[in-house]
Amino acid sequence: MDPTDEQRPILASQVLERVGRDPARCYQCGKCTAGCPMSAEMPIKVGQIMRLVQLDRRERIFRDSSIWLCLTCETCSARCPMDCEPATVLDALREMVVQRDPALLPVRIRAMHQAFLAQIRKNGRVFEMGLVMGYKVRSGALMDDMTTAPGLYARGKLALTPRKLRGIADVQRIFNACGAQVGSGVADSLRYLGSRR
Amino acid sequence: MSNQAPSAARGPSADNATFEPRIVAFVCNWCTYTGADLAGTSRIQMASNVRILRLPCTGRIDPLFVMKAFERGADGIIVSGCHPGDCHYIVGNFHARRRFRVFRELLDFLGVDPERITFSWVSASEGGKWAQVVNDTTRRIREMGPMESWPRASTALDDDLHG
Amino acid sequence: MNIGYYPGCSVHATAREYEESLKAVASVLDLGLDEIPDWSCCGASSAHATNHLLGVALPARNLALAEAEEMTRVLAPCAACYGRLSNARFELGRDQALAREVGVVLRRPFRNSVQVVNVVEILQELLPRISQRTVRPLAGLKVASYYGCLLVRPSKVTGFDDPEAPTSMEQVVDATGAVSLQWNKRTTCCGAGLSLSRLGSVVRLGHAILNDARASGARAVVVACPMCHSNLDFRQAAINRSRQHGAPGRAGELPILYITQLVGLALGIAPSKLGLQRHFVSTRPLLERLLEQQGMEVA
Amino acid sequence: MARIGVFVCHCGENIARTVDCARVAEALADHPGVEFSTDYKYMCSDPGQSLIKQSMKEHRLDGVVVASCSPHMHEKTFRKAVSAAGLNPFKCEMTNIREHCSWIHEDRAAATEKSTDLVRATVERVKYNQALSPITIPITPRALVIGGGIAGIQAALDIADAGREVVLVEKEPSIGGHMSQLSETFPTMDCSQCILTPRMVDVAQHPRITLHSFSEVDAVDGYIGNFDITIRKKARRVDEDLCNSCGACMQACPTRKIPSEFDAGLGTRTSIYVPFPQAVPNVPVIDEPNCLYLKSLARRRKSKKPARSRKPVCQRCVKACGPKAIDFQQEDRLVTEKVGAIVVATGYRLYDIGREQDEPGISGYGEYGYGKVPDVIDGLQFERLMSASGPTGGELRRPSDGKVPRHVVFLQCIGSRDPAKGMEYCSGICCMYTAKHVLLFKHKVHNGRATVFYMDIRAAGKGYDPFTRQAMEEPGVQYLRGRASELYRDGDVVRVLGVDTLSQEAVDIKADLVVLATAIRPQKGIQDLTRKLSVSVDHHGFMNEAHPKLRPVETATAGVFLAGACQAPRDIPDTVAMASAASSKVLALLSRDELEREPQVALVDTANCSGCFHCERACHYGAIEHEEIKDGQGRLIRVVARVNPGVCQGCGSCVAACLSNCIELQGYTDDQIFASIQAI
Repeated sequence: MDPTDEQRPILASQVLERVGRDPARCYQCGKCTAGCPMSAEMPIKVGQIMRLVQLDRRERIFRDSSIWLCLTCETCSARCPMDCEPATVLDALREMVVQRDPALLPVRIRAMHQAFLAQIRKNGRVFEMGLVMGYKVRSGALMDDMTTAPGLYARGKLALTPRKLRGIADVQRIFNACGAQVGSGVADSLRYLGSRR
Repeated sequence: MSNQAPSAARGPSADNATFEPRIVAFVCNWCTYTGADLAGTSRIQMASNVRILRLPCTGRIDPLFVMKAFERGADGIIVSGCHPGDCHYIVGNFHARRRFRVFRELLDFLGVDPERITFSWVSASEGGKWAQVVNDTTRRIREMGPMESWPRASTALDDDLHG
Repeated sequence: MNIGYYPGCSVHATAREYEESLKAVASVLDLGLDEIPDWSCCGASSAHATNHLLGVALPARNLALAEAEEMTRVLAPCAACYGRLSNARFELGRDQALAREVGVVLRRPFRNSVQVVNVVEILQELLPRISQRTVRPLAGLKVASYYGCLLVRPSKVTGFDDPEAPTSMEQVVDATGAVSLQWNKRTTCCGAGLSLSRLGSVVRLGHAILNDARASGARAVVVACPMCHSNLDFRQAAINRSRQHGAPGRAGELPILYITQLVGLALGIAPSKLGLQRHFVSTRPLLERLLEQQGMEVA
Repeated sequence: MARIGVFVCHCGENIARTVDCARVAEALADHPGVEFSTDYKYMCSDPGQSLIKQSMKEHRLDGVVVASCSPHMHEKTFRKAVSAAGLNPFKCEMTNIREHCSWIHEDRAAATEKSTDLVRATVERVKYNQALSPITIPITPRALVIGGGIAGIQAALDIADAGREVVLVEKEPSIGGHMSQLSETFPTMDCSQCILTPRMVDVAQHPRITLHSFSEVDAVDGYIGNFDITIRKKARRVDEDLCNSCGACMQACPTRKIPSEFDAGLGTRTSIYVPFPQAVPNVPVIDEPNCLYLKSLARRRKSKKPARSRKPVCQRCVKACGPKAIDFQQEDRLVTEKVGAIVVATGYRLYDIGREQDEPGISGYGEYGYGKVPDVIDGLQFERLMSASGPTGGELRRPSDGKVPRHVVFLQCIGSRDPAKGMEYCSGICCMYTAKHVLLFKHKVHNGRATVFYMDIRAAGKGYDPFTRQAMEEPGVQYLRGRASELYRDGDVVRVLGVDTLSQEAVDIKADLVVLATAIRPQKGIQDLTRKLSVSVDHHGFMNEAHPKLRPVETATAGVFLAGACQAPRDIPDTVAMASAASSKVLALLSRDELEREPQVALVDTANCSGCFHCERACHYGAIEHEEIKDGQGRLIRVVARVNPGVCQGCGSCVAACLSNCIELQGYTDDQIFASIQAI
């Protein structure tokens, strides 16, 4: 082992190990924050997150909603002079939360990912009506957007019944083999919501 | 000169857990040697298995040097010079590279795993990279185990080449 | 010419007109689309954001299916699917350990030999044919080409066009006879990732994009991504209603066309075959103006 | 039997902390051929050197091995000591047990064992060391200076003032370089041209300086003390001797809209022109691609049709010229010069943010519109807009509409410290020139606003920090820490999106003018010149000095020296200091009649040479000569290779290439190397 490894903040090393990008290279030029479309809404901006990773301040990052507001638009990565790929670093941070402390996920985000993955696991493809329903139930945001659903239907844009894959068992096996956690069933989510109320 | 036998505590039966490989590094005076100096002045710690031999340029390296080193008990070899285009002697490292491409095939033919030789470019400013080359090579050779078959095979070859 | 085809979930629902127009255009341009049998969802951002292995394995399943059919290239019209498939190909190419892991998960042979292309790329290849077969040049139609994120970023994954100053969509637009406009928000994100969970952000981002397009004099925005389309078309009413981000929409509604619809119009395909009636922002005024113009030209 | 002495140095604690020096000395004491072996606290100290000399006499040593630091540190020291004690210095070798052992290991046993191995290998090698004597070569007491910017001007004047002749080659029509384009200079704010032009005149009038302007170095042959230089004098088409610099030709020239190089494209010039009024030499040059007459000739040549009309096209300059100095027949001319030393002072060019780059691995700034956004200019253009001799007569007017900009945004580090663009180094001077630009701007536009995006302020020179502070504290000036993410045209302003990373406040500025502090790059085509000179460059194309600290103006090629920004980004004070340093090195060399060189060169065993000349192909220096072997009657028997010791640099490529094994590199012979390998 390289003895200098132990002197590095652990979070930065973990990120490096996960995604092969080294947050230690960041020299805080702020180009990522300046170009980030979500900066205005993020309590902790992407450049600050890079700094907090260097400082090993995982609590501040993980207890904040900022990493979940990232659109993965990759503008930061495209412009980073040091090739740190902040978007990839954020991928790693989100994955760490999902795997280690899913309770820290913001409810709506968690609900959306759950609904989405549940759809794929169940049908192999995303069936949007089911997705919207699943999301609403999971997030508790029951009435938002419902008004537009008939609009979609009228334009032939919503299929109301799912179409299943022949190879659905194949897809389900991939889910199991990957140990995917978030895509749990509706009942599970309701329990989760119930416990929060 | 028979009393100059390698001094590392390793016989043919050494088991791999305690096996400490002997590695000879042929480096150029201008880039890698100076880079290794920099590693020293920066106090970068590294494996102590490598013995450096200084040459003016990798272009001076005769493949026979490498075979001689294997014959004398080396388990691995490092050949390191300036980056392409940065050679102190302008193109010496290109000559070396061309020569060694042929040489690798010869080694393969002789039954020496070409993986036992590391080729690298380490500039005078890359102390850290030198340490990495040393550590990576040591780790790899340790995994490969001692070089056993070569001395026997090479004696015959030596006669051929020198004869 | 034939090419492998990965439709993606959205073109069978919200982006139905994208597939309709793509198929119509492909048929006029003699491009055969061989759909990957039994394809499954690419996992989109949900798999990618929560489980790295799943985020690679789901797209890899589809690439493996394509490979089994001896397809060398696969067209993914949805920019998000294109991004996920390209990313899987890229990561598997550079990370041997990951490739082994995915191999175990997939349980099917996979050499990672299939290239992934997007719609703009394929249209760019067919430019001479488009120009040749254009029967209704869209002369004078001022169009703002909107790339969004996923076609051009991250550029080392997609390897497609210049991430900051792309030109490919404009080349296709120019081939239809329409006028490509210079504008500034061509590659600015529309916020699709938060479309369901954070409408406020989507409205703010969409607002800036649509306003810049209008300021440049655009009569239509051209897209190549169902997410961009849904955010700018389906959400446009909400965007135009919003007043909290500066001036509201300056000139009312701005139609959002898929690039295949634009090309389809130039090739003389009937608007209904291109699904132009399915939009939330009506395309009728635009079509009427176009017809009128062409009528005048004929006369 | 050899009688070798081994001296193991403790280097205070530096070696002794991890290496058991006494044990190393002990282990070697019994080694065959070792007569004497000892250890001592500081071998390089006076008592240490005395110990070596003493022992050499006492034990009649015929070889010395010093185990201590890197030979790059003290090889000369110990060889001198050995020489003083009466032994050939090349019988002394060093073993590096500090940088390569004690400093990089912690395990004392392993480090001691490694040291012992290394010393043993050196002992074996020294057994085969031969006595070598230095080589002497005669010297031509003249110098070539390549580049007529401030570096070349300073070097040329220093050398010529000291009494040696100088040949100065400048590729542009006038000397002066970038410094002549600047308006003021930091941190004293004196006018650049006012301090530079007197020096340019000095060059022109100096009896010992031969100036070849509008010329380039075509070929370099020979070696230190004896270079043969071929210079290409490009066709100026104006006779330098006849021209009286009246300027009537320029008045007469009808093509007036050509972008002026001197004004960084912001002003215009005619096609027969002097770059600027104070040019040296003040002789115009005709710009072939733009001259109407030369264009018509080219067209005619292309169409191959016989000239329909004999009537000459244009040629108004010819009519206007009183002394008949214009000569359209003039062609490129090659002249040769013999010199003993070369100073390279080729300077820099600015990085361009455009999409197309001339070097793989470097990319432009798409996020800043690849340089296509109007009213986004580089620092040199800003200098011209500020200069009294510039296109606006020193009034700041922006290029698009000639308006005076109220809000100027300065972006630092454009192409600097940006590995993603392939430009990872700091250009060194931009913090300072941007501060200067800010102060100049505030001086000209009193109520103007300036916003500077910076990453770190690097202002370590004398008087530099107060200068940047002054700019930062100036009313109406805001320094923001960070890089701008994007800029684009919005109506008649340029929008700059950025963030101040200290407050995390986002900013969206509507700027009237944006000035990019673009990075410094080596001159275009520099690789071509460095190849001719056998000088190496780093991966950015800057020339490599022989040692970054101790030999900063020398190169690895003997007799070739560096001055200014060809070696790394440099400001004027550093450039001038470097030029004077290079001159003093040149003068030291030229003050002697002949020259001694290290004898580590290749030697051919002519008796066994088969004359295949593989070595000639392997030698990059052209050191291999053909030697004819004749019999008693003078008949040619065969041709063999011979190494010119003045040219040979001692790389050994020829040795490894030799098929008949008959070239040896003195100091690195096969015997020496095999002996080391045997022992290691």
